[in-house]
Parts: sequence; C-alpha cells; structure tokens
Amino acid sequence: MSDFEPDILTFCCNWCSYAGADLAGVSRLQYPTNNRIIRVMCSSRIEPIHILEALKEGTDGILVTGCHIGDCHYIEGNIHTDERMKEIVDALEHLGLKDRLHLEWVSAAEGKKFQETITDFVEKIRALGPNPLKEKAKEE
Amino acid sequence: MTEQEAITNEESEEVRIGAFICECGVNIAGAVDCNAVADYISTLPNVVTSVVNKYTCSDAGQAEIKNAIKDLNLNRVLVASCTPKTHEPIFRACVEEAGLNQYLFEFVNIREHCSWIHMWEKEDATKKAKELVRMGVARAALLEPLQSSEVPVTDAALVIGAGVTGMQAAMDIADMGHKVYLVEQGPSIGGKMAQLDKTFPTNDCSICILGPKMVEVARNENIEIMSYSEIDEVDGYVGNFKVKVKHKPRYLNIDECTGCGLCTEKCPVEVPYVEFDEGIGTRKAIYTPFPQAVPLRALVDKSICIDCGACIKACERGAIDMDQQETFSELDVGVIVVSAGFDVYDPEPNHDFGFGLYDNVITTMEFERLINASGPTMGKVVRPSDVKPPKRIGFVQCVGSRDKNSNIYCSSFCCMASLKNAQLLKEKYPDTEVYIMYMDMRTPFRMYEEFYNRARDMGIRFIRGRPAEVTENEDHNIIARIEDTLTNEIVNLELDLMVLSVGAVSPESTETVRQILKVSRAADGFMMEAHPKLKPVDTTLDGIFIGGMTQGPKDIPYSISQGSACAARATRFLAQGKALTEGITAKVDEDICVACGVCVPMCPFQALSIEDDKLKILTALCKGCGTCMAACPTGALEQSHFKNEQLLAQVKNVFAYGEV
Amino acid sequence: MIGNVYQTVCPGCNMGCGLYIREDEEGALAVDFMKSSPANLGKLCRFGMKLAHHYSKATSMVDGKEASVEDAVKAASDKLKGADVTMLGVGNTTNEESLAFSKVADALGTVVNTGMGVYSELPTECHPTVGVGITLDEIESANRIALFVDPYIQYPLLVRRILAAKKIGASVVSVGWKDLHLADENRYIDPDLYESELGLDSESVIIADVHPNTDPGWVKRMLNLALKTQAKILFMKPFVNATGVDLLCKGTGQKGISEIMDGINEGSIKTLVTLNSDPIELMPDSDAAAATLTKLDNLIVISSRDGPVNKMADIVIATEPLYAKAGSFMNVEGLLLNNSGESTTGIDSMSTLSQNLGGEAMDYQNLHNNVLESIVQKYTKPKYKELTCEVLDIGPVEEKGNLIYLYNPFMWFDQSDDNDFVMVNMNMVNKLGLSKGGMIALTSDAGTVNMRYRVEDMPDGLILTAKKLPVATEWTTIVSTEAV
Amino acid sequence: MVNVGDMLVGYATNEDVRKRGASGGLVTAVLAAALEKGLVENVVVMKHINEFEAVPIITDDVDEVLASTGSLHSVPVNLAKYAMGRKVAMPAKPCDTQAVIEQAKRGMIDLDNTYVVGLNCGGSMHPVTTKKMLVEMYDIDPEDVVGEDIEKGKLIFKTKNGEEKAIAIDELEEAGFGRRESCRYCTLKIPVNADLACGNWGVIGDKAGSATFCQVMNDKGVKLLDNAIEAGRIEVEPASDKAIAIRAKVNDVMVNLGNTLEKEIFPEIPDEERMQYYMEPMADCIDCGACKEVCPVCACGEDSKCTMFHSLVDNYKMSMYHMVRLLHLSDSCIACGQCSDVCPSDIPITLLQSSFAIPSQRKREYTPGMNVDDVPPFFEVILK
Repeated sequence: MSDFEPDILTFCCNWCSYAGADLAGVSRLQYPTNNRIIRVMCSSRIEPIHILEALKEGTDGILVTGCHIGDCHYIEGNIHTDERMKEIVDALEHLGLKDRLHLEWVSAAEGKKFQETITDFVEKIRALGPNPLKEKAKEE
Repeated sequence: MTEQEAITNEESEEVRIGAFICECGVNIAGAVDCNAVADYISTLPNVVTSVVNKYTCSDAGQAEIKNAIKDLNLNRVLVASCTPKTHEPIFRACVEEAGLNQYLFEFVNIREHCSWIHMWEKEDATKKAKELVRMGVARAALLEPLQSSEVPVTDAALVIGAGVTGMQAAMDIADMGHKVYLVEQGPSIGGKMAQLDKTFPTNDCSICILGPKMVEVARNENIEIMSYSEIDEVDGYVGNFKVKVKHKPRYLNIDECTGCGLCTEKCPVEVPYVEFDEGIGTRKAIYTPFPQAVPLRALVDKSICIDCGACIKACERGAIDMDQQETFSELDVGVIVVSAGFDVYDPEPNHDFGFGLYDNVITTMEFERLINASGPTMGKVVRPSDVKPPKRIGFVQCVGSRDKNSNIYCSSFCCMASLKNAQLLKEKYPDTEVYIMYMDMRTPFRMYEEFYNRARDMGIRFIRGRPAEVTENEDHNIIARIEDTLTNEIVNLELDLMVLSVGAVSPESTETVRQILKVSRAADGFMMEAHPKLKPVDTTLDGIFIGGMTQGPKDIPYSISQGSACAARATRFLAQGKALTEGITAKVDEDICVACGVCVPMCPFQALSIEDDKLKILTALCKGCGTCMAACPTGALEQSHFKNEQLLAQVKNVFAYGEV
Repeated sequence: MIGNVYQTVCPGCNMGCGLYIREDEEGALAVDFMKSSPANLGKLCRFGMKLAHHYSKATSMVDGKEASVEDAVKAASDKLKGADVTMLGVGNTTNEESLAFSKVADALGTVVNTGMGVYSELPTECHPTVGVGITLDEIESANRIALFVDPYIQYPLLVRRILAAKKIGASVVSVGWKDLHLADENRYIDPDLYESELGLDSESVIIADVHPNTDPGWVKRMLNLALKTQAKILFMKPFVNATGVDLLCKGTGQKGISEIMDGINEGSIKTLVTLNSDPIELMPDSDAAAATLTKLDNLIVISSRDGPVNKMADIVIATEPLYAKAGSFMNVEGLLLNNSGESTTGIDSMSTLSQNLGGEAMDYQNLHNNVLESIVQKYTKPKYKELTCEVLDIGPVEEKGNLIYLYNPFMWFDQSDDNDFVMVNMNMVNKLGLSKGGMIALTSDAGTVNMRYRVEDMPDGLILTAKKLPVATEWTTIVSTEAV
Repeated sequence: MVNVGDMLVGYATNEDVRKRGASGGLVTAVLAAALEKGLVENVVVMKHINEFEAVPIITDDVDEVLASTGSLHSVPVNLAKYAMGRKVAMPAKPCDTQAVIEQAKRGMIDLDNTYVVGLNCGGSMHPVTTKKMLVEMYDIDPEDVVGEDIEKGKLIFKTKNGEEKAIAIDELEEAGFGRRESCRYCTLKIPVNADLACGNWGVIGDKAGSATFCQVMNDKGVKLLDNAIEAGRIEVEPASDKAIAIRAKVNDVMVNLGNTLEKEIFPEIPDEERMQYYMEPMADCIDCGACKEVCPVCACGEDSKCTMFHSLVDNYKMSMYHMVRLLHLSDSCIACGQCSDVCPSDIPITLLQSSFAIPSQRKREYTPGMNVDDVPPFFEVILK
C-alpha cells in the first residue's frame, strides 16, 4: 500500500476555482502530480454520472470545486452544487465508496488554498487506499 | 469504455485533430518533455499531426496552426500550453481565421496546471501532461461547431419609476436619440425628492432644482410619460420585451384638464394628504398632486368621492369623467431600466421609540413636510400635540436601519438628512436646542464630513447612544432615557419633539415589479445587481438595469449617477440595434424530453418554461451555466460545448493506466 | 384481442415467452408483461423488451409493385402451377399457418423444409429428444448443469432458471467460449474429455442449442455425451415455433437452409417459396445469401414482416403481424401456447393459394383441430423423451475458425443492437497492443472490419461476436487481427 | 351528501355486481358511475382472464367496467402508467396510488383528472408462485379457486364448492411462498393517499363479505361517492365505531408485521461489503431495460441518463446503468416490486433499490407518493 499513488480528478468551475488553480500555477505553488483538472462553466454542471463514471474508471478521489457561496457567476449555481454533492456523498457512502468525493469552494484569489486542498486530498486518499473498482478499470 | 473509436460527425466527415504542444520557452519545456508528449499524442485515435512549438501563441506558432488546418485538412485543433483564461480567445480567433469554427478548438493547460506546479518532477509532469492532452484529444473529437446568435433590438426603452433616478435615465437615453417610455405609478413624476425641503450638503431647495428637471423631462420629445400607470406584464428577452402597462383612471380627461384647481376649490371632501404631505396636510377628493407636479393635472380619489358633482360643474372645460375605466397600453421595448424607488421604514407597528403612542414622535419625512416652505405649515415647525413651536428637538438615528430586529443594512442617507434638518432648525430657530442621538455618524463623500463639522459648530448636540426608554410626560413632552456611551452617563432628555431618522426599505410595489421582471432579490429585499463591483447597474437578465434606491439605499447624487449609468448601459443595445446571445447554451432534445419540469426552477435566469407539454428554452436568456442539465433525469437537456458525452470522454480518459 | 391488448408469444426464440402487445388509439404498440405466463413469468429479455419496434409490417408486392393480397396470391398461383418448388418455413409463425403452408406444399407435391439441416443427419429415434427436451422447470431441479451456450447473450431467460437451480445446490459448468458469471466452473477442454471431465450423471442437465448453422457433428457430440452420462439434454432453438414446425413436418428428409442455398447456386432449385423465413437474415454471410437468391427464377415470400428478402422477391404475400394472428405455438419444452389474436388473413391467403393450385381449402378452426390432433393432445407440457438412439458416429471434425459467431436467435431480425463489439481476452489486448478505447481490425476473405472490443476471460486466440459481422462467412470464420 | 373524512360502509345496488364483486362491488359500482355520469372519460380496469391473470385495459364501456371484478392479489401490476394523459378513474392499491402521485409531481398525470379509488392491500402475490403454492401448501387445484382474501395474518382461498382454506402468511412465507418480497416490508396497507380508501377490513356482522368499508379522503372522493349515489349505483351508511376500530386493528397488525419483516429483510451491511452487496447480483444483468420500463415512478422516456450506460459493452464491471438508477430513484422508489417481477435474471432489484432508498428517504424525511405537495428532495431546494 505504501507505493500507492492515488489518481485524483478535480472539477473546476470556469470563473473561480479554475482561476484559483491558475493562480497556484502562476505563483509556482508546488503540489502533488496526482491531480487532473476538468473545466466546466459552473460547478452545478457536475452530476452524479460524472462522479460515478470517474469512480468506475478507477479514479481514487474526486474533488468538486466552485466559487464561494454568494460569488457564483450564475447567482446560485453553487448552491445547487452544494445540495447535489451532499446527496452524492451520501450515496457513495452507502455504496461503500466513502470519503472519495469532496466539495471545496476556492476563489480565483485562493491559489494557496487550491494547493493545500489538492495536497490534503491526495494525502487523505492515499491513506484511504485504492478505489475498489480500480483493478477492474485497469483491466480494460 | 471504448468510445474513442474514430468518431465522425454528422456529415460522417472523418475527425482530424491537429495537436500543438507549446514549450513556452522553458516555462513548459523545463518540466515537461514536450517531444515525448507529442510522440504519445500522435498515437491516439483521430490525431493527424502533433507538433511541438517554441511558442504556439507567437505569430509563427499561429501560422503553423493555420497552415496545418489547410494542408492537413484538420477539423479540430488542440493546443496544449497555458491557461484558456488568457489565451483561448487568441487561439479561437486563429482557427476561425483559418476557416474553422472557433468552438472546434480545444485548450489543454500544461503550464499553470502542470509544468509550473511540478517544476522538479520532470517524469511525473510529463506523464501528467500526456494524460491531460489525452483527455483533450478525447474531448476534441466530440466538439461541435456552435454559433452565437444575434437578436434584433427594438429601439425603445422602458423606464419604470420617475423619481430622480428614472428621470435622469430617461433623459440620458432620450438625449441619445432613443424613444423612452417613462412609467410612474403616482400621479406626478418627481418621486420622493419632490417632497423634500432642502438637500444636503449644499442645502439648496429640493423642488427648486428638481422642478426644472421635471419640466425638461416633460418637454423632451423622445420621452413619453405615463403617469398614474403601472407595469402589468412583461414578456420576452433582451431587445424584444413586450410590456403591458396599466393606466389607472384619473376620472378626468388629461388632455382637457389645465390644472387650474377650480374643481378642487369646490370639492366638499377633505382628507389628510398622506401620499405627499405625510398626513400632515390635507387634500380634497379631487386634487392636483402638488403645485410643481408634472403633469400638472388633477385626479379624483374615488374611494372618498361622494359623487356630489360639484367639480363637474366647476370645470369649465368639462374635463371630468367619472365613468373612466382603467386602460392598457402594449409597448415593445428593447431595454428596461428599473428605478422604482423606496419607502421609508414604518416605525408604527413596533412603536419604535414611542412612535404611534406619543404624538410628538415623528419621522424624518414628516419633518421634511413640516419645515418645507411650501408644506402644509408653510415651513413653520410645530409639534403635533399642541401645534406649538418646539424648543427642544431630538433626532434619533438608525431607526429601521443597522438593527437586526428590522433591517441590518445602513440606509446611508439618514445621518446627512438629520444633520441637514438640524442645521435648518438652528438657522431658522437659533434658540432651539437640537440633539442628534446616534450610533455612528456616517459622512462619506465630498463635503459631507465638513457638513457634519458645520453642524457641530452650530451648536447641535451629539449624543452617542440611542434612547433605551421613551416616555411621555403630562405636557406631552418626550422623555428619552439614553446612555451617552462617550461619557458613560445616563441622560434623561426632555424633548418637545423627537424625530426618528427612518431608513429606506424596498416598497411592496417594487417587489411586484421585480416579480414581473423576474429580477433576483438580495437578502435586504432590494433588487440584486449582476455584480456588486463590476456590474453595479446590470442585472443577471440581459437588457434589464436597475438604478437608484431600487438597488439599495443611496443619496441623490449617487442615484443620479446610477440613472446615467443605467442609461449608458442600456443604450449600448439600442445603439447597436442587436444583442449577441451566448453560444454555449442549454439545448433540448425534444424526442427525449418528457416535460417533467424538474429543470424549470433550476434556472436562475428564467430561460426555461413548460408550454403545451413541451420544454421551451429562451436561448436569449440562457447563460450556459449547466445547472438545469445536471438536474435533467432524461438527458434531454444538454449544454453545448459541455455535453455529457464530451465531459464523459474526458472522465474516461483521465488515467491511462500504464499506457503512458 | 382483450380490450386493447393482444396476448401473444415473443418471436425472439423458442423459449415461448408470453407477453401482451398493447395497442393505443393511434395504433402505436407497447410491450406489457404477462406475469402468469408459464415459460417466463412475464419476464422478457432485451429483445422482447424492444419487440414493439420490431413489427415492421410487410406490404404485398407483385414484381416490385405494391399489390393487393388477392392479386399477389393470384400471381403466385400462376407462377407456381406446375413448377418444381422448394418451400422454406423455419417456424417464425403459428402452428396453424405452418400447417397451412404444408398443405400448399401437398398441393404442389412437395414438402416444407424447416431449414434445420441437422435433423436429416440424425437418426429418427433421437428426433423427439432434440425436438422437445426437458421442461424448463426441470433445469431448476438439476444437480449439475453443463452449459454449451452463453445464456446471457443467446437465451437470456435461461439465466434465472440456472440461478434458481444454483440456489438449491446445483453446480454449473460452462463449456462455452468465455467465463460466465453464473457458472461455478468455466472449462475450455478438449471435446473428447467432456465425458470424463464434466462430472455429469442422470441428475444432470446439458443445455445446448441447434440452429440452421449448427454443425451436425457438434449436435451428435452432445447427444453422445447425454447418452454416455445419462444426463438429460435440452436443445434451445432460435425460432418461436421451431419445435412445432419440426413436429408438423415430421422432422425427416428436410433440407437445411445451406443445402437449399447450395441447390440454388447449383441451379437445381429455381423456385423458392418462404413463409416468414429470410435466408438473408439467417445465413452468416448476408451478402453471399442475397447474391444466391438472385439466381432464382421465382422467389415468393409469404411474410408478416418487412425483411430484406421482401425486397428481392418477385411476389410478396403480406400477412397480419404475428401478435394479431389466431393460432398456437409450441415452445422448446413442448408446451402449446395460444395467441389471443383472431386474425386469419395469412391462413386465408394460403387457402386460396392451395385451391388455385388444386389443393384443399382450409379454415383456421380445422387447422387448429388438426394441430391439436397431430402434435399435442392438451395444453400441457409433454414428458422428457429419454434418448433411445445408439452412440452416434461423429465423423470428421471440421476445422474451426477463430472468429466465433455466438449465434443469437434474435439476429435474424438484423436490428441495430448494442452488441456492437467483439470479445477478446487480455492476452490478445497485450499482444496486439490494443489501446484503452481503441479498436481491433478483423480481416477475412470477405474483407476487413474495425470493431470496438470488450475484455473477457476466455481462451487465447478466440474472438467472439454476438453480432453478425460482414467478415464472417460461416458460423466460425478464420480472421487475422491487428490494432487500429 | 358525503363529506371528507367520512367512514362509510357501502355496496353496489346492482345485485349481480354486489354478488360477483369482492366485498359488495362498491368499487366497481363507483367506477362505473364515474364513467357513465361523465366524471371521467375512461376507466382503467383489470380484465379478467383467469383467476391468476388479468390484464389492465383502458375502457370507456360501462359494461366492461361492471364485468371487471375480483381481487388484485394475484395480479401484481402497477396501474399508474395507464392513467397518463387521460381523464380517468382507476382502482388502486396503495402503491398504485403512490405511483400516481409521484407521476403527478413529474407532470405526467393531472391529479384533477385522475380519480383514484384506493383498495386496502395486505400484499400481492406472483400468480405463478400462487399456483405452485396452491398445489404444494393448500392441496387445491388452482383451477378450482374462485376467490381469496388476506385476513388476520392468514391467506384464505375459496374454492368452487364453497370451501375455504386458510394458512398463516408467516408459514407460507417461510416455505418460500406467499407475498412478493416488497409487499412483506410494505407498511402502507390502507391507501390513505387515494381519493377513497376502500376495503373489507372493518366490514362486520351481516354485511361481512358483501359490503365495502370506505373512507373518504378528499374532495375527489366526495365527488366519486356522491356521483355513484346519485347514479343509484351504490348505497352507503356510516360505519359503526366498532367497525372503525376493527379496521384500525387489522391495519395495525399488518403494519407491525411489515416493520418486523423489514428488519429481517434488510440486515446491516458492513461498509467493506457494500460494494459487493450491490454489484454481485447485478453482474447477471442482461441489459434488457425492463426494470426501467416498468418502473411506475420514473417519468423518463425511453432515453434517459441511465440508458446512456445501458449497453452490453458496459455491464461487466460496475453497472453504471443500475448505479444511476439507484441514485435517480433513491428519493422516489416506492418499493412496488415491479422491477423484481420483470427481471429476466431474477435480480432482486426492488430489494437493492429499497436498501438504497429507504435510508435516503428517511434521512430526508420524505415519503414518496403520499402528498402531491411534498417535493421530492432530489428535485432539490427550489430557491426563493
């Protein structure tokens, strides 16, 4: 288990968290290479199938990031995100995939927070071990 | 999954992707082996060419992209370089110049999201870059061309509310050569400013500066004033609003009336004039709103009219028509400015500071009418209980503001208003004791602090603290018990008259307008701007702007600035004659949609509705956030450019497992 | 018809799944579940679920032009009078229609071929066992089940029977081509070792299948295995009334479909009449089959469906859709099942045809009584017929290809299906360097096709397909492979 | 005039209907009256084929309605989908009614146009299982059965020659027979969510077996009854206190049994076994899509988020199709058992759906299919 490197997927919204990730880059804030980013216009675009499909494909942990509540470019998209992610977190827990999905608000100014969020999440998933669906995904 | 077969588009044209990997000098190449990335990418399905550039965004780099599109017949272009936030527009323009739809361009960020954050892990960074580009290739294959659509804009504006903000907005738009419908619910334009006595910080007479402006509005050929009218329905979207306006009956032919006042003289019914004089003065059942009213026309208050017919006899022009009914107009406008004003906080229900219990506790607006030279007392300040001039007057600040029991916000103008009124009192009745009981005196902006200093110099007494207990003695004097928090003393202040500096609240009538327009509302009840800093007068609905008190409490100069700002923002659409709609929008597949309606309340922009058992999307209203499609259980809704298949292709190709 | 619904049987295979077809005011069809249906408890497989989409109605045609049924029958009579006619009816229709078809054959002095060539290669005494095997219920009480089919793909309604057997202690061995989830053991062994390795006895059940493309040697091998181990055997079949039509045609001396195609190619068959049987759909190589049919002088199609053969036919006599027909079917366990429909236009057309050809007139009731008398006494399941034949000589074993077409009975519908991939094992993926999400190219004499692939646990070198691929020339075909 | 909340005992005035119909034929008569007086345009009825089979038909023929009678216990179809897009009256088990209400929330059924005559239900049985049970447990030829009933925890069959045989449900279910699994843990036995809640529980004395207890649940219920009384099709009288008490007692017994069985049927699953718990049975899925097709609360058409993954190429790992469905239905699954009934691979889909949905629904304090104004939590907070 010690050499387990988790595969992390992060969904970023176009307006805040993607820009936050950019800022982390511009500021040369180093963080683990385990993370991959998918950009969407608003975090409220993310739905259960994206999360489930990622898990099925063997992703060990998924971060959904968006603007802080009140900052949403689309007024209240992130409020929907919040509601949905709560449901999906519950569902994943019930399916035995506890703690593999995490929601975090990151503003465009929070490059440091982006770095810390990724670093902490990678550590958390590393401790949690591989996604049980991973071996099957690799087979394909 | 195995979606990545050679995917072909509708014309079953083969997908041909060109991938351009940017070294960005050493910015990327320093941590990522770009050649290895390019080699790997060239093995992926649909990839026709993969090239490494020193700087892809340079002229040379862009030329290489354009040539490759032509020479290799590329129909998708992928650039792996820096962030789309800065460079996407550049490359989109580049591919468009080469004849490719700009949405067939895919951007992969391997600088901010890879080389710069993994500067000392070349091997892992290269692997990550490969996987990032792999995701991009998977997505690029599924991209579809999109077009932003243009909608024509009707060259007319609607301004709702003819207070000082609305008048300014209307005049500015009209002066730029566009038709304006100025709709006012009251019988005259002018708004709250017409009721005021003087205005701070220069203490000029309010109606003296407002009156000419009102006349100017009335004389402007491009402005059509619709007084005593209300917005009934609004339909449509930017450039194409259909507005139904309700004209309330004045029971009088407005074209015949000259505002001479003969009818008012003869009218036997007299009631307190609440609407304008705050109930201090009186008016008749038939009356003209105030001497400077525009239009200067009479109207009948049918609720109190006794149908005696005296006015009909008195009117030489036969203008009075007691059978008048409400009428409606249908307007086509391209833009809408909302400047629907405010109400003052009503202290009556909670009996704040004894208001409503004791006669000699009044509000600022009542005071304004009392001290106004053309007011009901001809400017003589008297107290209600015995109509005698008060010698000790206190102002209580922040009534209905900065208070979690009423409104938590600061109403912003009340400190200055009280300072002004205190000064006026001191000027008019120098022997009067004037107190201002406050929490903080808030005096931002030019000459405001000086104004405060002047008040201090004039001998106005400031007590930092607000009455904890207010009682009345046998002389109907007000006893206010206050802790002065600067001296920590308890003061029992005996006052002849106490004025409550009531704050601003959003009126119910504005809420009705808001609901008709479907503009969102902030927690404080005022309408919500699109962005608190960058778009202070825009709303999230294209073509609808808010100014003045509609957006929140503010003073006259700020309101007028916002009126002008609204005009400038709105006129952009009118001047261009067209509006662009977002290219990335929601689309519905009608074969799949079952019209369950789950999506409708998701849309913050009211772009979705169910009509005749079908989902209707007003693309002009859609901003392309994707909230609705995530809620759609059938997948009938798709966000163009972020379709499920496009996102899932990325998800499925995130990790290559040993391939790279 | 009951209200607005028809009670009918799924035409996907010979399982005999009961169902309702519901017709709305606009004539649109929907499938409804008949939970009391004995073969399937109302359950349906992926094919059955999509059934409503499969009823594309046929149109009567004469020489490429739309015609009335009467004109088509008359034109057919003219062509058939005195001709040397070959008739093909595989059993995609009711017993009564099949019987009517036989009477037309009588009038023409010929017989109806069921297309199942394997029967003519088997001794008559084992026909009843191949025809009607054990009842489906009996699968559930077996102690060991040997699978020579992939039930998930080929006969999905078997899955629950096998699972039920497992629940009460049966062990399941799959001797197919790939690992099955429901099997306790998945064996890929030399056929000569079946008897010694599979551990079958008289409490065991063997499940195999026969279809027009089955290798007779294979069926003999199955029968021998059953004979030697005393295990009971059930042969699944592809057509809704395959069992009934076999019994009605007496099961002997019938030509297989490839034999008929050979005959056409050789020129010995010049006139072909088909009843709901489409050689283009049935033969693995559709293009070759279509080319063969062009060599006929006369091709007369009697059909309720609009299949590819209709377009090539000189005459099409269109009949009512299967669900609307009056009539009965016999499923794989010998159970007689009834349609609630009352339409007899197919039978009436064939009656006219028969009379025009000098044969007898027919009506539904007579035919139905005939069916009851000749093949079954009552609507109950017959008992399993123990094998009485001697051990069979298997003969030379044909060389097999590596691309195996998992003959799926539903394939004759040739509908688009998400079986749009081939199955390979991990070794092949590694050997060919197939990339995740990539494609595999298959090349045979008939050309090349690029296919998506799915990884399965299965023997090396094999490629399985549940879809008829254009590169397949036979049931098994030799193909070469490479990564795309 | 009847009023909302009335508890009545009634029966059909037509002797034939009264005799043939279960418990006095009140339901049949109410439906027939609704049709003939134009309250509705169609009635959904179960057309009798034999004692173990009936097929739902949508009819505008009063005689067809009158001819349809009998118990629903052995024909476990859910009728909600047959009511879509029509002005219709229908008999309904509690789960049918739940489905009707869920469909109304999704805009598929207009409740103003849908009259739901609820029927008490102690649970339904699969017809083929029932036949087998008759032979093995009751020693009755299935062909001889003319009627059945559930009372006091016992399942009763009546035969042609007037005999009755009762066996305790516990006993039957222990032997692998009896009610469908989802009915065992169901606790909605009296359809209080319907317009009328009808049944034979609480029909006592000389009326036992020849009258129906009927509770008027809402204004539509009033309309239905008034309409039938006006049409002269039924007669009603107030139920006695004793009758009301007995009905409540029967219900309590059934509900308690359901609660007990729920604990038995859904054991605690350790975290590390959860994935396997859901994945293992679904590995036999053949992607027929019947579970989706038959689901009475899902309003999606043929294409939906789940069918994106509904493909053979997908089903061998984690079946995304089922995972998406688990989530999609977790707020609204009513455990009607239809999906298990039709699964060709006998996957206990209802059981899996329930074990996923029940905790979710309880956490969100949402019971599907009870009140049309309760918004399913996954429609999400409707902001403002």
